[in-house]
Amino acid sequence: MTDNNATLITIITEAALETTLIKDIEELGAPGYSISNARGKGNRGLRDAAWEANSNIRIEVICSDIVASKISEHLEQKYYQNYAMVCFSAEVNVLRPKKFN
Amino acid sequence: MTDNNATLITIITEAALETTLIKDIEELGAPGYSISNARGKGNRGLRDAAWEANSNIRIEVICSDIVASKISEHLEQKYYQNYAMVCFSAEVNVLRPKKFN
Amino acid sequence: MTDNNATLITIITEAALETTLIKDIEELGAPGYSISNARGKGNRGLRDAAWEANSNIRIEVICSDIVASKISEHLEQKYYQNYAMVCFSAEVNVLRPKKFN
Amino acid sequence: MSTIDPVIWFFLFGLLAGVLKSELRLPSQIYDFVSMLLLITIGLKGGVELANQPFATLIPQILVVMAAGFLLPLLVFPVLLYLGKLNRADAASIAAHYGSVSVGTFAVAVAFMSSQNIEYEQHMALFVVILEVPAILVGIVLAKGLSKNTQWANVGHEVMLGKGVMFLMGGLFIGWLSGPSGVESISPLFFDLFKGVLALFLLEMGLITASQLSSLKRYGFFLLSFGIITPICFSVIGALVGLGLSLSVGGVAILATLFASASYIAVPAAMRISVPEANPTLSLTASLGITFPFNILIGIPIYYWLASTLHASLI
Amino acid sequence: MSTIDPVIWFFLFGLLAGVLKSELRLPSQIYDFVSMLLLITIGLKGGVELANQPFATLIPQILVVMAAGFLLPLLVFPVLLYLGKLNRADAASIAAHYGSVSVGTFAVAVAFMSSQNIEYEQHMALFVVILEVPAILVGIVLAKGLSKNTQWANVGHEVMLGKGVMFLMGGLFIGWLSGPSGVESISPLFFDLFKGVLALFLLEMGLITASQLSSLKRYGFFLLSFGIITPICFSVIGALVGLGLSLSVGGVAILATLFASASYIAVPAAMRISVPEANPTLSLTASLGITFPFNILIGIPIYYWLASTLHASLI
Amino acid sequence: MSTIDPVIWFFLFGLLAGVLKSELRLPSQIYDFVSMLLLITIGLKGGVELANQPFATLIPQILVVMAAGFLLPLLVFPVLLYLGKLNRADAASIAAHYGSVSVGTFAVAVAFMSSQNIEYEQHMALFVVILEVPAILVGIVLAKGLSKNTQWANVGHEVMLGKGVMFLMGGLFIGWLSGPSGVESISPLFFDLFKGVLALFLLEMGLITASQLSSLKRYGFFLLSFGIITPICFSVIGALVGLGLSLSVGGVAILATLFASASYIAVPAAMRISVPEANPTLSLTASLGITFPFNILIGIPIYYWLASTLHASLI
Ligand SMILES: Nc1ncnc2c1ncn2[C@@H]1O[C@H](COP(=O)(O)O)[C@@H](O)[C@H]1O
Ligand SMILES: Nc1ncnc2c1ncn2[C@@H]1O[C@H](COP(=O)(O)O)[C@@H](O)[C@H]1O
Ligand SMILES: Nc1ncnc2c1ncn2[C@@H]1O[C@H](COP(=O)(O)O)[C@@H](O)[C@H]1O
Ligand code: NA
Ligand code: NA
Ligand code: NA
Repeated sequence: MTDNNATLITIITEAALETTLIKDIEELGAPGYSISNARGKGNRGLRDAAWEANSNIRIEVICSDIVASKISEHLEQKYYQNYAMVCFSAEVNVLRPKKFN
Repeated sequence: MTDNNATLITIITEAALETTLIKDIEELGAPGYSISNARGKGNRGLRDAAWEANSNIRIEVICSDIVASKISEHLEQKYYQNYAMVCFSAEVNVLRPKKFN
Repeated sequence: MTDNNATLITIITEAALETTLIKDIEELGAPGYSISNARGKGNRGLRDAAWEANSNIRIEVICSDIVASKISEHLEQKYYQNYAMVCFSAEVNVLRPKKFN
Repeated sequence: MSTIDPVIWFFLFGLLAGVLKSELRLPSQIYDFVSMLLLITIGLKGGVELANQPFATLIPQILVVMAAGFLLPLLVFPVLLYLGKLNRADAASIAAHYGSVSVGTFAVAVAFMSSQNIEYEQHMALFVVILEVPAILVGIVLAKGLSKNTQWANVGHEVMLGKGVMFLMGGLFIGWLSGPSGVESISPLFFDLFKGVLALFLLEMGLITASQLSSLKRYGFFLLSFGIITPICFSVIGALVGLGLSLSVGGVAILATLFASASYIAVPAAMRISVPEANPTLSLTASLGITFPFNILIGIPIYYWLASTLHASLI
Repeated sequence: MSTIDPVIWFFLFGLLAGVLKSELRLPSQIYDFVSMLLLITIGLKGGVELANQPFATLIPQILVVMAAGFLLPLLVFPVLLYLGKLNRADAASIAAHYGSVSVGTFAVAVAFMSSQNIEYEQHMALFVVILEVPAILVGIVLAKGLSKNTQWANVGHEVMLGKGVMFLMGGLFIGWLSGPSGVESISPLFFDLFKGVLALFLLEMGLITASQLSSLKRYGFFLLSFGIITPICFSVIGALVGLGLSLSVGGVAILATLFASASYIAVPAAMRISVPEANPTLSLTASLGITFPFNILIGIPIYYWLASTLHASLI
Repeated sequence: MSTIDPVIWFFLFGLLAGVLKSELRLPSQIYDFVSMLLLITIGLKGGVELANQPFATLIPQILVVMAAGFLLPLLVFPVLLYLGKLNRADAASIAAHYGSVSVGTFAVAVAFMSSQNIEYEQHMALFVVILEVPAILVGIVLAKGLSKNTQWANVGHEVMLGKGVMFLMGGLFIGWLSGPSGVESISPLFFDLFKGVLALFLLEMGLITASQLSSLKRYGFFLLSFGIITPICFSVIGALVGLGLSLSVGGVAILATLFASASYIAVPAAMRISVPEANPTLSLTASLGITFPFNILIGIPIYYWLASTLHASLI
């Protein structure tokens, strides 16, 4: 495995934000993203995906650490206060790192 | 990105355990959790989600390393022997670390 | 938590590859795998899971770093050129490390 | 045996299952499917009716109903702000919910009318669409003022192209273009199954309503009273408007029900994006936890009684 | 052409597709939906019938059937333990599966009766609910003894509020409260589509059964014999009980089928939580891989023949 | 009002919603469900018909149609390679798409015939299956040559046991084995709902087609012309074959439609695995973005006109 690092940033938030958030993420320079459906619980209570208003999504973005910082700052400013959202990141080894930088 | 660490513990196990497991996890001090549906294969054979008895879930918990240890010890003792289950953890950077400690 | 490491390799790719890929992964020595459904965007455009031809899957394999290298090399050679695919890996702590080595 | 429509029993069954914390659930895509069928069917019914009469004759009615859609939220906003002591965003959001309409409530009213063999103007479906949107716009203005920052293009897109409005409009147009004989071939799915589909929808609504009940305690007396008094007042306005438009008794009752109903799908989604500082639990508790069950269990018969009484005395 | 019901062909088609490792699947939420429709429909049918007769007259039958539900698992437990040489947990779990019932098998029996124009007591649906639960409780006690550690409140909650029991009970009550004329409006979805829905259900059951066949080899001869002999013996007991309760021939045949059937939804779920050390593959292989196909392909006609013979000779 | 079938309006509605970037969607499992129902229903209809006539009489027709399935892709491959200047893999893949058939297009043709009360041979469903597979094999050979590396066993498995072929074949066999009276009990789900289900299917097809339109610009004029001219030419071949086989006017029209249609489910899936270097966007843009809407909006009436004209002049 080529030892080439990139940052994986994961966002778990309300499904209603999908369209808006993807637009933001792409504008901040993310080279791509992946989404799956989720449910969960946190500060803002239970979100059990019983219906759309109550569903979460889990977004993953592999990108450079600079873009990752931009994304997490942007989320903190624009969404953290009013939306159910958590965000975490870690270093990962990627195949073909150029794809993500 | 604020350099604040937390532990992300991921559990992949039988869907039938969802309710029980969440109760346990919350009692052990987890500040929240996220769940998505999964299928897979492991020691206990193929679980292809063809029907509920055969479906997996993937639970993620962001928490302090102490809570993470508690959770993984508890799982090992109470569930590992009789249930299809894997559990792994890693350090992650989180936004607003206070949320998880 | 026992401090025992293994490698977690994650592959996001076209749903059409599921059967083939699983066969390959198992032949390369993976002790198990987990799969969930996903959608996303990357070099090869939007894959919004509107229908099967357009759906992604997210495969996770916990294994030794040697098997992980084999898997990622194999993917690079056999699939990377013609399929929508990303692949990344990271070290994780696992419960019962013997299960994965 | 009882005279309660079985679809209502499905709602109560869901409610009970939810309260008992049963693991019963309608799979989420089935819920979406069932909602979609209801919306298309309601649209189709309205559209077929439109095919039978010149559209121009409806324009006055449409304008009056649309005006009401703009006015209703303004009536409750001050109540929420001053009497309820809510903050501006929450007051505006709740006002938008109550100014708009609930398609589920409309479907139950339609089922009520047909099981009691009461005639009504089929083009009421058109009013559902017309009443859905204006309150959202008013709500946003109430929350933010006429600020230039509001991305009205986005809001309009979100609102007009949201699932609810689209399926209703799609059904309306298809029904209108196909006419009564055209839709015959698709009627086994859309018309014959209507009540069964409504039953499944209400089962899940019962479950969702049950999950709102816990928040009810938290918000207490004001929200409870608001969620019951508002629909009653709005139903009177609706009934009077209906009389003014010379609707039949059934038509008046349905218009009263529409006015009395509060949105729990389109408006919450729009508010979440456009007025994110409003607390969605608050407005959903009111519209879904209080007003929806009130309307389908108690309200609709009352509104029908109201419609007949007013009709008899005023005309 | 053939006299085999098309729903059985759907099962065989699924079985074949599974054995051929075709990628054919019923989407999981559709399977849930289809199961749910079957459960509600069966409940509704039973409930409508209950509306026609005083409930009190059924109490003796209910008590007898319930007692049988407690006794049946006790009959097979020693066989599994001593003859099958299974460990205590596995023996207890399998005993619970066979003491309880399979709603899918019941639905096929109902379809068989109606396609052969055989009358039966519609309130048999009630017995499905009554037989579903006791065996689970007995199974847990067999596995763990009457230990104080067992969280009976949890077990009761899990069992009584599980999807199967809830949908059946919900249907029963709604049918009962609405009566025959009340359910008419929802009958196109629940009654007219019943057999088509059953066909889809059996298609998926065929696929699932096929996936159990591989484990069959592993567990071999004892399980295979057990999975065929048990339903035959239990059907005789069921038929005799039915005769004792003065049921019609059709009723006797259905009660025999119920006794012969083994659970593969409610019981596995309950055992997984309450007796986790039992191997779920073992019990599912038996109930789903052997007994279910045996019952729907061969058993039901035999049980009907048994019922008519006994009925003719004993009454 | 209009003479356009409402199912076509559903397609146009989906197309419009997609173009407007509405968030309207059929949930993915519902789309799978709806496709599955269509396939089974089409199979069942064909199978019931087969039950009415000796299979042997059809063997000549089957052989002719199968031969056509092998030949059609060979006709367009050189056009794509030399005129279209596509690389070998892409040319082969597109040739396979157009040599094979689209079940959705077939379903619309069937709906067209029945709404115009035009008779046709019900066993046409058999030809859907027969035409689906050969073009895939030819496409792979065109792309790779008769290389030994091709895992024909895998390809065969994938193709024959894919969902489309399996559901059609399953329906055919079940219909054939059950006969007209046997399928009666399942007809409310499979036959009565057919057109409604087709409407939902076409709604989603409209949405998917809309998502292909953006790629259309990229590939431009050649693909557009190819996607319209090929179906027209193939329909003439199909019509002549149909006449040669002495089919009725309706049968000729449907065979012409089948020849004219291009696969967008089975073939793309097979090509993705067997000819991965072919660009799937290219072939899907053609078959789904151009040929599918052309056929259902304009083609089918033309092919019917063609069939009647040829029938009248040649026979
Ligand atoms: N500690 C946690 N671990 C994992 N997921 C979490 C955690 N806290 C919150 N989440 C997820 O993030 C969503 C929003 O969180 P919150 O804003 O805290 O309500 C929840 O619905 C969960 O899905
Ligand atoms: N090596 C592995 N990598 C990823 N997921 C695994 C692995 N082993 C098991 N799993 C997942 O964990 C579930 C239970 O594992 P097991 O208890 O080993 O059967 C499986 O069904 C898989 O979804
Ligand atoms: N930078 C990224 N971050 C997360 N997921 C990605 C990224 N790039 C691609 N993907 C996922 O991998 C799939 C295939 O990627 P690609 O081959 O780049 O089209 C996409 O459909 C996404 O689901
Ligand atoms: Na209102
Ligand atoms: Na039994
Ligand atoms: Na073709």
